[in-house]
Amino acid sequence: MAVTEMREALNQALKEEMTRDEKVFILGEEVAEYNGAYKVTKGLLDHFGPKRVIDTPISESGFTGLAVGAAMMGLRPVVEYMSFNFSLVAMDQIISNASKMLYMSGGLFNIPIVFRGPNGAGPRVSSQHSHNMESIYAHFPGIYVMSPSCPADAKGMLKAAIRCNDPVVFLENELNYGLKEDVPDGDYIIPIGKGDIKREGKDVTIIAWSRAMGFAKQAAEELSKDGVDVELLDPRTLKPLDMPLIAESVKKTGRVVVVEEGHFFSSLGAQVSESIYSNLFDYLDAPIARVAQSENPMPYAANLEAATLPSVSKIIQAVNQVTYRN
Amino acid sequence: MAVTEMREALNQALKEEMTRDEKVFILGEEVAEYNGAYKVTKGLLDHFGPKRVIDTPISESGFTGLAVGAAMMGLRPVVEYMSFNFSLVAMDQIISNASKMLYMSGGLFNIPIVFRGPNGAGPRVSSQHSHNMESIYAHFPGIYVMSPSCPADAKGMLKAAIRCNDPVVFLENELNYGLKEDVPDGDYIIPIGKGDIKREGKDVTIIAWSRAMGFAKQAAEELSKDGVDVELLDPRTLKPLDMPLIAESVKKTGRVVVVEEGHFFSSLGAQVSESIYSNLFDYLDAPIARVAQSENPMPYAANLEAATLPSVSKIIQAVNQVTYRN
Amino acid sequence: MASVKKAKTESIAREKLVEMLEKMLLIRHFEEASIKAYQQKKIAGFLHTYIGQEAVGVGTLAHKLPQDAVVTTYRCHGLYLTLGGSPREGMAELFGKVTGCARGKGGSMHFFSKEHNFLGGHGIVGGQFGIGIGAAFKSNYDEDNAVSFIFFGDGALAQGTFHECMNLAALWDLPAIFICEDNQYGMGTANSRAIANTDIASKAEGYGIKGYTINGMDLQEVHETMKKVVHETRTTRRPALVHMKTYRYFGHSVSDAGLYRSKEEVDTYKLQDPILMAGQTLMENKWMSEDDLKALQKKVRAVVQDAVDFADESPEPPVEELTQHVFRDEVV
Amino acid sequence: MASVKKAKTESIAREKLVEMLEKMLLIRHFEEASIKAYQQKKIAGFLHTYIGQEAVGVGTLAHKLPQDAVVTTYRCHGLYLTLGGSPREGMAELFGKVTGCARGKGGSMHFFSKEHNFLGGHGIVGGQFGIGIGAAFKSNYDEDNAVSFIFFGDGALAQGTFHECMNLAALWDLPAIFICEDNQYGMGTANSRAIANTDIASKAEGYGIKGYTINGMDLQEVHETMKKVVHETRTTRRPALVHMKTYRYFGHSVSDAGLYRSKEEVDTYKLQDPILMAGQTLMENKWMSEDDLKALQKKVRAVVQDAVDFADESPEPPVEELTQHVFRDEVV
Ligand SMILES: Cc1ncc(C[n+]2csc(CCOP(=O)(O)OP(=O)(O)O)c2C)c(N)n1
Ligand SMILES: Cc1ncc(C[n+]2csc(CCOP(=O)(O)OP(=O)(O)O)c2C)c(N)n1
Ligand SMILES: [Mg+2]
Ligand SMILES: [Mg+2]
Repeated sequence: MAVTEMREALNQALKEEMTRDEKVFILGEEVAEYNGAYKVTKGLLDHFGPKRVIDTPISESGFTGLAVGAAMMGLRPVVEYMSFNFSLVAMDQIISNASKMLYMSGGLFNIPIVFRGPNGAGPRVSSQHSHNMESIYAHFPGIYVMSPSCPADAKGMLKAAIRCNDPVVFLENELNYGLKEDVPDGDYIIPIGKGDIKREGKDVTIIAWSRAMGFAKQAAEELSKDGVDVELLDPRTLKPLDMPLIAESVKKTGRVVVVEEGHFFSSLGAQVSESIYSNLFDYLDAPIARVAQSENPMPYAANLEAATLPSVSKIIQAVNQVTYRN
Repeated sequence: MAVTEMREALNQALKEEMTRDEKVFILGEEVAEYNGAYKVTKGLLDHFGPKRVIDTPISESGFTGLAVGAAMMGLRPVVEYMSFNFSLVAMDQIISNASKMLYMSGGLFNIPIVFRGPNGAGPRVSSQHSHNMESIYAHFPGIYVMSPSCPADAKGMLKAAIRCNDPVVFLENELNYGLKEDVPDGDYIIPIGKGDIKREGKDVTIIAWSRAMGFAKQAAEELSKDGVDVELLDPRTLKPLDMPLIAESVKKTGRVVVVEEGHFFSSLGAQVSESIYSNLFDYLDAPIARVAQSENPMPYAANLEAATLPSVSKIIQAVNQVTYRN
Repeated sequence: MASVKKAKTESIAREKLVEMLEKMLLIRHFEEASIKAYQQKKIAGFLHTYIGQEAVGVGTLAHKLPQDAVVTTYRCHGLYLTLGGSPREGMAELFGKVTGCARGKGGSMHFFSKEHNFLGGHGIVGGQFGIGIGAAFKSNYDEDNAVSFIFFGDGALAQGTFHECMNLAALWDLPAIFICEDNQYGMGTANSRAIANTDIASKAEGYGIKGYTINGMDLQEVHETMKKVVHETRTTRRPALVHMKTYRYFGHSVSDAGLYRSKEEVDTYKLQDPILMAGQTLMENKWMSEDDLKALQKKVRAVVQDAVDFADESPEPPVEELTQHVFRDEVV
Repeated sequence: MASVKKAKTESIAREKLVEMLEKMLLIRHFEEASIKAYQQKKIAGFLHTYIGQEAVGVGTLAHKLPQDAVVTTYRCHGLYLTLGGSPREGMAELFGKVTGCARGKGGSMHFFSKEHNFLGGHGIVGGQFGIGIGAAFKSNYDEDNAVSFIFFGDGALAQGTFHECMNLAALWDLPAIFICEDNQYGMGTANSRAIANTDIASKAEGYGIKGYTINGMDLQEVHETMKKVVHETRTTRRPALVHMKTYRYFGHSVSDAGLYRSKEEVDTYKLQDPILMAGQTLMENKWMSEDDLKALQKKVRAVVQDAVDFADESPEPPVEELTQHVFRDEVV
């Protein structure tokens, strides 16, 4: 156990898996000589050399396609998008090629690729650099979607993703890279599809992932002062959802708030809610409340940016709503 | 009134709007000399000439971007994707440019573009040609999403879309182009945001759009023989949803089935359901049932393709479920 | 500098030429049978035939080594057969049967063969470039001396992925051979209406690599020039761009009536038919008699008929397969 | 053929040169002030300065007519100011204030000016190519004799959109001038590690258009060669590709320490500083005294200080604006 930053935990996962399996390599913009735009790949070039740690030109579609071809021939690429916003120019390669290949080849060619990088907005980066992509990638069959909220999870989940024989979209968050906590030493895996209770509670379940879990944690602290006992559930894998874990929690609390950093409409949060309604209707004591980004592109101005994003106070308000406390 | 095919109704809308406003032009692959891959643009080249009816190379990203620039300078492009599957290579232009421009320019540059073409699968076209894109485009703020289910709607809706001063994703369906019905003569508009009751009923509301409405209609016929009185609601505009209309119907029937042609997870159908649960919880007599494509890429084999798609029998089963008839 | 004129004809061994003629015949008959089956509604969806373009694939892939990879468009049956893909499994794929080369899931546009490193059969124009350079990347990674053959149409030149992948291949010394099968149309669009500069080989220069122009109707020219190109790419690890001038006799797909071109134009090309020309060469050289040719045709017809029968008799995929092959690792 | 050596220097009128020097000074001081404000946390997010590249924008846009359009990357402040965008509104935008040129919603990467047909300020590498050719398309549509200036970085050459839009522009005779501001790095990546052939102008040939190479540190060379290029594009409607060799003195953005290049390298370029050189020319020609220059600097500093004060004192956008400007037509 050692106190470890999120970026370092991810770095460890990459290093350990690249050591374990020489078919694993990483490519992306500034991952090598620059040590990563956010330093997640720090030191990897020195350690593994330029054959396996590869700086690319700004050709997301090209190098994503390259990864698909390399995967078909037996390599195990990790593709870093400097930001998942830039995966939009590579979307066709991820959806039409990576996610369909095994199926349309009748099982001949599986695609062991991890597509990773920061998802959502960095601070004050405005409209074009702020997309949360989980709702998009979770829609198409053939890709797993994961998103860790803390360093220990990040390491074990990324290792699972790299070992997976199928495409995994692995969504990090720039504003979480500096989070610190104890991370177990050595090899451990957090399996795809396994959620986690981050805080036990009996009054209400807050389901949140990635950066939104940070807001939820703070809200839970606040609410506990008020005597509201919040259970925090992090699905970790966003597709497929850990429905058994969700069911257990909902059966206990009967009240649910779903928090996501991304936009509200046609989103993963809508799906989480819908899954609960349709499977656990009779256990719900109140309609689910959702907290998400407001329905506008991300503004630059500080006050508007703050008003756009989910926040501790919005979450508290949502909890109050489902517990009929106001 | 004249009996008119869907493709012809769309053609009329294009022709009338291009006649009304000479800033309107259309571009896309094979729209001009070939008269459209599915003949929606038939005759337009002859009528308006090559300045306004433009065959493009296979450069979806390039010509989508071109449309955005032309729109910023005051033109009103209609962009045809030969299939919305191919909009994936142009996704960044639609999301990062078209949908954000007005906002990030602080209101200076609006983007009056209609992105249109067939959505979803044609018959037996397999994995890469079968995406339903409504769930994707509906997720990002700054775009309206529309999808007609019949010729009369198609015409009035496309005219509204072309007159709109903002980007509209207009989703047609190859398998609907041959649908025929009476279409009013001359100019009429079906406003963005207005849904329609396609059949009145009191026992259960089926919400469906585009091709799925066809399945729903058949199911309603079948069910009426069994004494089940189905209300068919077509939102027509998928974003924003016509929640007042939906509320009225749900309050009447208390039971809802949502049918979509696309995939199940993190989808527009999930959003429709979630919106109903969260706004109309107390009016629901049963959990909502959803019918959608199964969670796999589209297979080519005839039997598997049929098993993938929503069908009349799956809808009937869903109605039975929400009415507790089995 | 960018383009190479018709290569000096070396002699191809008789066996090799006969073998290639047989492959071309097999493709032609297979495709004809598929059109017929389409009309009988045994095949559905899109069907894009390779008829007219046979010499491109056959002459090029004669130089493929087992470790090499090949990727192409939806117009993929010809290359699949050239590589030695089973006609039975190919036809069964078209029929949507579980015995197909993609278990009936891929269909006409998505033929695959793991055994031959045939990486598909892709439906999105330009979607295969990345896959092709990825295979070339793997070859450098594993130092297995392979090259990668990337086939694409003239229409695909207008896609951004062409440029991105040419740049990556040239920048990183990826042994990829970009083979533009310029059949002069992308659907109904003549290439002069889609590409700013139709001297396609000249585009190589912008990437600092070599470009070649080849008469893709002439099997011997294809075979001989490609021998040199493949050798050069294999040894130098530099990518190359090859402009193959060819023609498709049928419409873009079976549903295309082809109104954008004249019968005369099509007929002109039929006069230089690659199969006709290769047969003539063989007969002029007295390497083959008319009877030999007829026997060959008969043999190929029997193979195709057998494939059709096999496809006909094969079962559809069991419905359990619907949700199989979505993932290799099922996690829940 | 593809590239043009240093243009023969014609004399630029004194007034023009002084005017351009003033613009370059304005940009330099504006950017310096923005870095300072960033350090004071009055500006946040990304901040990419134009310092070192001033001559490219100023020398080029001297030839812009009112109907012409301009589009660029996130490194957009310099062009905005060159075009006559208000320094107050620019600085207020950086400060996230409602008085900004995009009402505080766009920020550093998204400057716009409708008045000057300045179409942004774009954050996605390569995202602006289409917008630029769209403006050129509109000019042909409306026959208004405009041209379109598309600025982009060397790193953007690797994006597929570059290729698609070059092809479209060349194919359709769109009067677009593609201006590659080659500052030799895309973030930390030297252009030789990103582009297969760094003779950028040579890429024009693959599209059948003309390419030019210009020393972008030399205001006079930029001004004179671009005069010719703009005139040619305006009259022939043929697009052109211009390779501007330039340099940025600061990091990619304020958060970049620039460890990938040496101090010596940066210093070499500072010796050819465009502002320094333009000032020298003016003084050598006795068109300006040292005092004149100081007065000019003082004037510009005051303008920038005024802009900072204005930005400082301006209010943030009212929270009601959060959901405004999502659509022009609100339908519900
Ligand atoms: C990105 C994309 N856009 C459009 C299409 C539709 N489409 C399929 S084939 C084709 C023409 C391709 O022409 P070409 O590249 O010359 O290949 P050919 O069919 O002539 O072999 C088009 C437009 C597609 N499949 N993918
Ligand atoms: C599609 C995309 N990929 C990556 C990025 C991140 N990024 C922003 S600027 C930049 C470097 C661009 O370099 P260049 O084009 O040379 O322009 P310069 O910054 O040097 O002016 C990168 C990689 C982005 N914004 N968009
Ligand atoms: Mg072609
Ligand atoms: Mg640069």
